[in-house]
Amino acid sequence: MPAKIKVRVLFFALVKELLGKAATTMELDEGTDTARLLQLLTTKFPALKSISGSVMIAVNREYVYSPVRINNGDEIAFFPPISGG
Amino acid sequence: MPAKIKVRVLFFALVKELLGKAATTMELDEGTDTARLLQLLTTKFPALKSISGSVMIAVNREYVYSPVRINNGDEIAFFPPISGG
Amino acid sequence: LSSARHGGAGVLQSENVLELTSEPLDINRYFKVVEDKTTGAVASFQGIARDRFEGKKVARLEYEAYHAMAICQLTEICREMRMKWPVRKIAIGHRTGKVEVGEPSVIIVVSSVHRREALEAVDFSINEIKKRVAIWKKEIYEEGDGMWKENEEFYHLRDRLGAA
Amino acid sequence: LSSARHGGAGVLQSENVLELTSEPLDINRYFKVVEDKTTGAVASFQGIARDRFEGKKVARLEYEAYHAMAICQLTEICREMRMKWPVRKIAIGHRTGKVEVGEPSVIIVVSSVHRREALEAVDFSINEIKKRVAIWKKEIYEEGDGMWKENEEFYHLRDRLGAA
Repeated sequence: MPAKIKVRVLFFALVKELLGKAATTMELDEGTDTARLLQLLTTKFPALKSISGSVMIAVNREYVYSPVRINNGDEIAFFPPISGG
Repeated sequence: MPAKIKVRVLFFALVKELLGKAATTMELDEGTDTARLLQLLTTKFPALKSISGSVMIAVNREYVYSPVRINNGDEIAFFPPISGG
Repeated sequence: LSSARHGGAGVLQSENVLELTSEPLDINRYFKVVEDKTTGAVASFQGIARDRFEGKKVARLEYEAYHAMAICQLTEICREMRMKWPVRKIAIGHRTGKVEVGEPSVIIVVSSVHRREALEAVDFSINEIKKRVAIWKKEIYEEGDGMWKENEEFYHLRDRLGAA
Repeated sequence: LSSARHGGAGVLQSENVLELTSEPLDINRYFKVVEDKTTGAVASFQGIARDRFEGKKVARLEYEAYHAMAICQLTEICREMRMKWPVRKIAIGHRTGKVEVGEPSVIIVVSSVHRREALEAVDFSINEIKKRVAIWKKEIYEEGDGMWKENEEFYHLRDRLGAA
């Protein structure tokens, strides 16, 4: 069995609304990447499916534009396209 | 003898300082143009000679960039390069 | 009122004032902040909550921010501004929570010795904010429904960098 | 306080506020003037009296205007702004007489529905003012002497059009 890592997961705006929560802590298999985490979340929260094509991901407050490996203690955020200003 | 016209002549900034006055009324021969008026003023106020190369002229509140004929009642202004803002 | 002053190496990051706040923004406070004896120019931009969107009457806006990420991004935008232009001081404020129609949602004030830098830096920074800072806006309509908006500028950036 | 509101055909010249005044300029009054329910953007520029010029300490500035010509020119600049961009309201104020270091000598505030217009219109108008509006600035130095300044932007224009 792979070792486990623990991450803080944050949701904003429409993603937060669809999931009904702003944050959660998750235990993941070591080696999990951001694409896999989005899959896991979509399974757990089917409402996410409706916008999964446009969901943005940030790891430790930096956008990631392709899947990256998640490390223990990372802060992973999921959110829709931004609209500040 | 040519007919006479009467014009209002205004001076601003360094031109006003050199001439020691802000405005004057002048009687000119009909047909006088702005270049001739500048000559007349330079004769009357020799101090003007020091900056005559950079003096700007406006007729009725519009810049003129080459000599134009002056009409009775015109407002002619002489001033240095601008520096607003 | 949450306020952050950021120190950084090389550039005068201490001369940036960056705020994400649920309180009304006060541009006069930012004008004070950018005052400086060597300043010859102060440029500003305010984004104001508009009263309608495609014919629908907007009752108010609601902004949400990923605070920690947004402040990092604003700090980075200031750093880039200072690499591009010799600006003196920068103040940027963005509202969170409810914003009434007519109120500013974002204010940028920049001072510099000559005018070009301040004008170009303000223009640059509002574009960069729209492109990448982790803030979201929901329009609440008078009929009671609402819609999360998406900045076009963000898509331009994302298309260049590739989707997640 | 000398104030002028200009009506014009075709463009909303009634929505311009143009002032040449020996009183301190108040940017908040201009922000009020450009308020509008449809406004999504307010951009501003302030030119500030600086404390030194090429190492000489400046005690204050003295501005002189050819009022009637300057107001005509500002009105024309507003007309051109409205031809180029769909801006909502424009407020431009310029000081005359003594201006202390740190005080604004010129303020421009423009509102528009979207941000691009207001930002570009402000940039355009300060450049046009420097190029052509009949206003003169004298720097008075702490040593007591003074110097009438000349805008570079004016020379660029004059070189294009030919000297008088």
